[in-house]
Amino acid sequence: MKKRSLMLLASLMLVLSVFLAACSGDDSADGGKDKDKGKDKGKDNEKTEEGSGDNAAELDFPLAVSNDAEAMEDGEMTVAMVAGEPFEGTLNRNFYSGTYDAEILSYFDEGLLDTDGDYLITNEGAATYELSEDNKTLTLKIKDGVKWHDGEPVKTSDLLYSYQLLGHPDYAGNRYDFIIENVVGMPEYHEGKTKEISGIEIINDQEMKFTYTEASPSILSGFWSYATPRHYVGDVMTGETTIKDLESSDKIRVNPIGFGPYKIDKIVPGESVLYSRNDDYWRGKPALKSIVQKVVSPATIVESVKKGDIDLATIPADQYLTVKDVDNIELLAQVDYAYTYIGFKQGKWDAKKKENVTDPDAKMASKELRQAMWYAMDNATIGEKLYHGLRFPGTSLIIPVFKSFHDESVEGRMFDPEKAKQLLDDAGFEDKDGDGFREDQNGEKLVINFASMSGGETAEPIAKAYMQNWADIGLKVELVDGRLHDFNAFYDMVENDDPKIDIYQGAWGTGSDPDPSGLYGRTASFNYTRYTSEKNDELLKAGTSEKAFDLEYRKDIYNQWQELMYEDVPVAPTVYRYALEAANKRVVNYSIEPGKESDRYKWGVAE
Amino acid sequence: MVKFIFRRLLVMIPQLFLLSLIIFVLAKQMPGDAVTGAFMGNPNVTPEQVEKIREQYGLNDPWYVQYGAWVGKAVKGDLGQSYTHKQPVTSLLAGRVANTITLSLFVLIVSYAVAIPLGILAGRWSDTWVDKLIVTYNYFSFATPLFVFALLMLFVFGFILGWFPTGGSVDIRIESGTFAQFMSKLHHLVLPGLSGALLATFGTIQYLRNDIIDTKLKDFVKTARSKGVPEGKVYTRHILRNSLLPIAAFLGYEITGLIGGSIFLEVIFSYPGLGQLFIQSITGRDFTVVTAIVMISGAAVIVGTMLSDVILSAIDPRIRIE
Amino acid sequence: MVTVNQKELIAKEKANNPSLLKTIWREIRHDKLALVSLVLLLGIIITAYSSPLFIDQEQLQRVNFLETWEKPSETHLLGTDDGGRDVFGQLLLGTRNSFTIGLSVTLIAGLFGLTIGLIAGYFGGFVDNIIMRIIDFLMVLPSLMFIIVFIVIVPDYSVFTFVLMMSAFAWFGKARLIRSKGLAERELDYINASKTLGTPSWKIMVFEMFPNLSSLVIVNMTLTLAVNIGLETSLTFLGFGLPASTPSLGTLIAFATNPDIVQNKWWVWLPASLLILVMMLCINYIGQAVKRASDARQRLA
Amino acid sequence: MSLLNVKDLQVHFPIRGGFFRRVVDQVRAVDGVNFELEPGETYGLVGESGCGKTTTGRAIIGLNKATGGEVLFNGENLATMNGHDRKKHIRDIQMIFQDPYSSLNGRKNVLNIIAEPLRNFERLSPKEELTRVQNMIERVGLSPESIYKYPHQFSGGQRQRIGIARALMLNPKLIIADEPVSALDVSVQAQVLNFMREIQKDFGLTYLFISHDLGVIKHICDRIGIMYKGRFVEEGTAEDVYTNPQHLYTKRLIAAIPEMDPVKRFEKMELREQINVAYRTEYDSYFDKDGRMFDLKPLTPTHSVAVHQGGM
Repeated sequence: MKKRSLMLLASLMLVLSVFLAACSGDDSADGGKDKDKGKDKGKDNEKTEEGSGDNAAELDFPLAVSNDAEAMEDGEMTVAMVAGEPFEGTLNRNFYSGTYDAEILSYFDEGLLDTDGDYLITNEGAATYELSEDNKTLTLKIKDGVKWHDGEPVKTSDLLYSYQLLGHPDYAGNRYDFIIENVVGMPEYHEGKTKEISGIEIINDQEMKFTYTEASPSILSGFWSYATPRHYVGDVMTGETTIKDLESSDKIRVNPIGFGPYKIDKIVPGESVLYSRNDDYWRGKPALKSIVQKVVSPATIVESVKKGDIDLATIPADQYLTVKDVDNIELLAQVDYAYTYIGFKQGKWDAKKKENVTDPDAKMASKELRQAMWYAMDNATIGEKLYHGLRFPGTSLIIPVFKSFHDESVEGRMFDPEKAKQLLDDAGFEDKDGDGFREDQNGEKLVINFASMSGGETAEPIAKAYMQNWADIGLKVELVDGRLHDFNAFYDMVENDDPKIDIYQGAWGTGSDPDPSGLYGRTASFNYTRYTSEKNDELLKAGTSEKAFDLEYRKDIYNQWQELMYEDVPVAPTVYRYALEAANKRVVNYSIEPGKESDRYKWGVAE
Repeated sequence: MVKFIFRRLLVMIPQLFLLSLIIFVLAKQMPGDAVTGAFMGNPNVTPEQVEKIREQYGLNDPWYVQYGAWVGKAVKGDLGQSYTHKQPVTSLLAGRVANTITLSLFVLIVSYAVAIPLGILAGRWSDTWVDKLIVTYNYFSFATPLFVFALLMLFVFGFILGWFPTGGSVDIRIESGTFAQFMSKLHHLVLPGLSGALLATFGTIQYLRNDIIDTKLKDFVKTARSKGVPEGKVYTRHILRNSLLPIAAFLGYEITGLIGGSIFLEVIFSYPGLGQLFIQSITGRDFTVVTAIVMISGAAVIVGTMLSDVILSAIDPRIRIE
Repeated sequence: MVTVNQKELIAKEKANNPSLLKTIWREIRHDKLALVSLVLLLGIIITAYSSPLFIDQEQLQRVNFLETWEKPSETHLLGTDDGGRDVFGQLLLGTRNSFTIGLSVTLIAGLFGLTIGLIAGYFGGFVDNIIMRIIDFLMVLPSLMFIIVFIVIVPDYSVFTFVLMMSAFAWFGKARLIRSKGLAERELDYINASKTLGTPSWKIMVFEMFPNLSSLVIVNMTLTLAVNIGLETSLTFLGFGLPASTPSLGTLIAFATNPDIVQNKWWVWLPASLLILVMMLCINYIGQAVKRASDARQRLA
Repeated sequence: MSLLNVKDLQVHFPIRGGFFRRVVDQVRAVDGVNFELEPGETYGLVGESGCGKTTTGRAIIGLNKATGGEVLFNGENLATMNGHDRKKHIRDIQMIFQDPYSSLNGRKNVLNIIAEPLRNFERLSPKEELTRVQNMIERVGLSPESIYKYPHQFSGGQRQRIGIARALMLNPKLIIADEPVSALDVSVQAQVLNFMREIQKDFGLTYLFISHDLGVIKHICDRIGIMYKGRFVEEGTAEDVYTNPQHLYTKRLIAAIPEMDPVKRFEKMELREQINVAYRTEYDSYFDKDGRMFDLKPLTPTHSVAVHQGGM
């Protein structure tokens, strides 16, 4: 299964989006955030927003199913998790790591705060929130009648419990991040110095207060609002159980509970999950009587969908042509929260100083060289021919999904080999020895080592195509070790700044927070290219400053940042992608539009 | 006999020990670890947190320290913690082992059920069209890569004809513990099982056919015939008794093949078992799980070969086990 | 002294008792199936190995997204793959690579297994005991799993390393087989005779024992040749195949991972599958003839 | 000086058992055997199967390792020599094997079989080699074209001649003939035996002739040693042993020779009866309390017998 690694990556990105999607946020309180959205959320037949105008492919997918029949009383639905491997089954928001676990979680568990189309927290969920004047205190109130599947009411102490778990010294998951750390008293608690988190105050069973060290707009997109049923899973704080026992306990793996629209009836480990309706769901009675969610191999998904075995499924992009003409389904798609890019290694991670150090003498240090390489890549052809338009050339590092922040004036560097050659000529990269390849500015032979990940049938031809593109402008690019590397081997080399690598092809899931400092900041270990600049530091800092609660200000900062990235090219975005989903025509009320998560309970099937 | 089994089990200990050492060291040599990439999902995680987790799982220790810790626990029956699955390896495997064993047994039984009659037919009527047909089938089964055959079976019987489910091990809607559930499991088993079994017949058919052809020419068979024993009886009483015997001896080594085959079957038919888990753990660098699965497979082979020897000695008086 | 008449007799005897190679050839000639197989196999191999003469590898490997998934036509005899590359050319190169791999593994593992097996079988006793303990242990290793782990570890993954890895797990089965037959041979007096004649051990192993095991070895080698070609293909399917710069039959067959390609893009995977099938059948039919040649009772010729 | 002097030769095989397969006991296949061979004589080693006579022969030539004792060949101890030194002497001792079928490698033609010892010890051109082989093959009575034939194309007697030819190629001094005719038809046996006698003269050979068949031994041997359970029970000239057997076991052995003369047949039956009675009554004089034989004690200069110290 060559696909595995790509799927893994895709999964990670999905995890990210789901996970951040779930992190609720505000908007109404702060006001105006949502106003520039030029679309009417009410309609079912919305069209996908077309990224950056002319660059986006000429595809037109709906975001919601068109069947507007009444949902059948007591319908049953089968949903696919498209995977070549079993799901892991760590069914708790604090601990899970796989995408498929996230998919399962979304059926039976939800965040206390709902999110809107920009993944910012709203007051539409099971709880409401209010932000103080100085943006440093968040007060959260749980609505009446929100009950766990076992009938117990959801209490503020359950949300506190999640924070106690995430910050616990024994916690080994990936959700202890700077947004959690931003809560006052959290670092002390995390180091085991205190037993209390001083920044979280429980007022009563339904009301609590969070105090933050720094005001940051990230709170609105990164607020953790998933409660953990303390009474059910056992309390780590009283010593009733330990983190390790909790992670592997049956309360999480066999019969977990939440307060979502569906209850878990049964799990066949790694294979399928059976849900039944949660009649006490706080929003109302869910439409379906039961749901089966099962793992279906990507090799057979299209056939299964065609046969009608599966009502909902994500479709791998390389099978788009096959699924396009299947007549019992409808295809939905939206631009994914991800982009693929070519990274240019320019330095090293300094583990002592915990920051990126750019090396001005690095092989890829020349800005012109990087720009030229971007110009040389024919991404439009790849998108059209290989993905039939499901991918299209990327332009900037803030993806078009972030309508408010994506800068449409940055047009990226479209395929233009002549311009690339010109740039190289001007910068002094010339073929002096006549072997058909350019030497560097000092006349030394220039061989650029390119690392790329295996995975998916398309990984190999794409890598090959880029190398051809670069050879066409006279750059000798060779594959590291002469082969593609699997996910772990690849990131092991990239993370540790393996000197074998000069450039690499990676992909980022951007999540729902537009703030790019986690990926491009001076102190970000994920800034794999090790690109730094003072201007960059400045802009990134400004983007999350208290001032940035002002949307226009933040927008301006991010536009400047995108210009900077366009100019400096630490990475060259290659393609944006559509996430494709197939829904059987009998499915009603189904939408993949961001912010429509709350409608899950309405999903149903018609006769 | 008891002594023999006991001794073999005793020999198993150093073998497993060595096996664990080798696979442990090798697994550690794989580039990256379980934490690599696991944090990519959240760019807001601090590098300190990542390091802390490596530390917590002991991933920064030299391999011998890690191995020492692992062995210390393993002798107590604790095979460590799976990073990816966030649970003890033993409980993780418990669920999968049953599936793999079921699948392997099914493959084994069906392959014998197919191979033995065909082998006998081909041997008895060697060089007739029956024989030629069987031999050709046999070479086809030998030459066809398992995954191609499994995929074709899946498409034909799963999708085009729709006779069998196309993935998974059981229909979740059916109540646990009922007869219907058992039938559902069996139904799910048919496609992967048949795909595996029909390609696993090569050795047995080939062996039986050759051996019967050889035995036919032997003196004791000629004697039996000249005494006027009817042809049918010559086969059942004289030839088969000798020829079927060594098949039991191959059993142990069949297991190695079954384990390899199960990887393909489980991946193609989304049948959650050890093979599928192995591939998942390799890509996820879940070292503890990789080690445990290899150990289990090794142990299965050891027990299988021992079983062969026991069966062999039980039915063949010439082979005595002290 | 030798008379003229006797000389003729001698010459006649010489002709009547050909070497094993000649016996095999004679046997193959008498078995139409084997003969056809041999001709076919030779044809395939010669075509595949001479393909670099008329195929430009650089050109063949060039990705062209304007020509992806083209149906067989005059320009592309077997159509193109997902990168717009000519399948026919890849089939030829792939056959060459796959066959080279299969053959190398068979030879390396065969030679190594044979040597170890002969040593254990010939000396018996203590030496045999040590070797067998080691082999017993190696037999326990789930080889497919180990090969996968090795593939992940090895940084420089090429035909060469691949062959080494596969060989590393293929030899001990053979060694075991040779050894058990060798132990039986060892008891026979011709071995004792050689010992008393002062023949060195290695010579006894190579020139006395080995020829008596050769038919077994040849039959076993033909089978493993077929198995090894298949294994390479299977690993590619699991995603652990050779780098794409080395086309193999496996990389072509492994395209068949979803129904669309299986049904609608058959030209990519089917020819390679058929070719493997044909090659394996050929190898096996030839192997059958060889086996008969080595057993006088079954000879057709 | 005698050509071969075997002193207290012992060959033991370990028996393994128990949980850890340790050596728990020994099979004493040859347990203290002494005899001497003078150049040019034929010495017969007789006994029932399993008595250790073949093992004795194999230990002398080095196919079995001697556990103890000495094998002096021309005064040098072969038993303790390493393989390298032994090789210098090995060409002087050759062996003829019992089974003419398994002792010839079926994959080699006669030329290669017979030339094998030559190739080990002498560097000859192919032509010289061919001449030597052809001469030898004619000497043993086979036609010259036979050299390109394979063993399976010959009869048992012919094969044994090939075996003999092979043994003779290096002009050895001592030939150990291990039941050389027992696998052959009776009609062929005599032929081969006569042939062996013939070449003994021509090549000046000394034979150690191992057989279970007293008739054959009597026919060919000058002196005879009788073995039982790994030890000698009696040793003497053929005359001594046949006409004046002393040991109970020897008597039984001789009594078992089939009698052709119908008149004597009845006598023989009576003799057997007597011996059987003697076996029950006189057991203690021949075997010690462990059932082991006593050491040989000379009766006459040529005749020794294994009896209790006190005599008969």
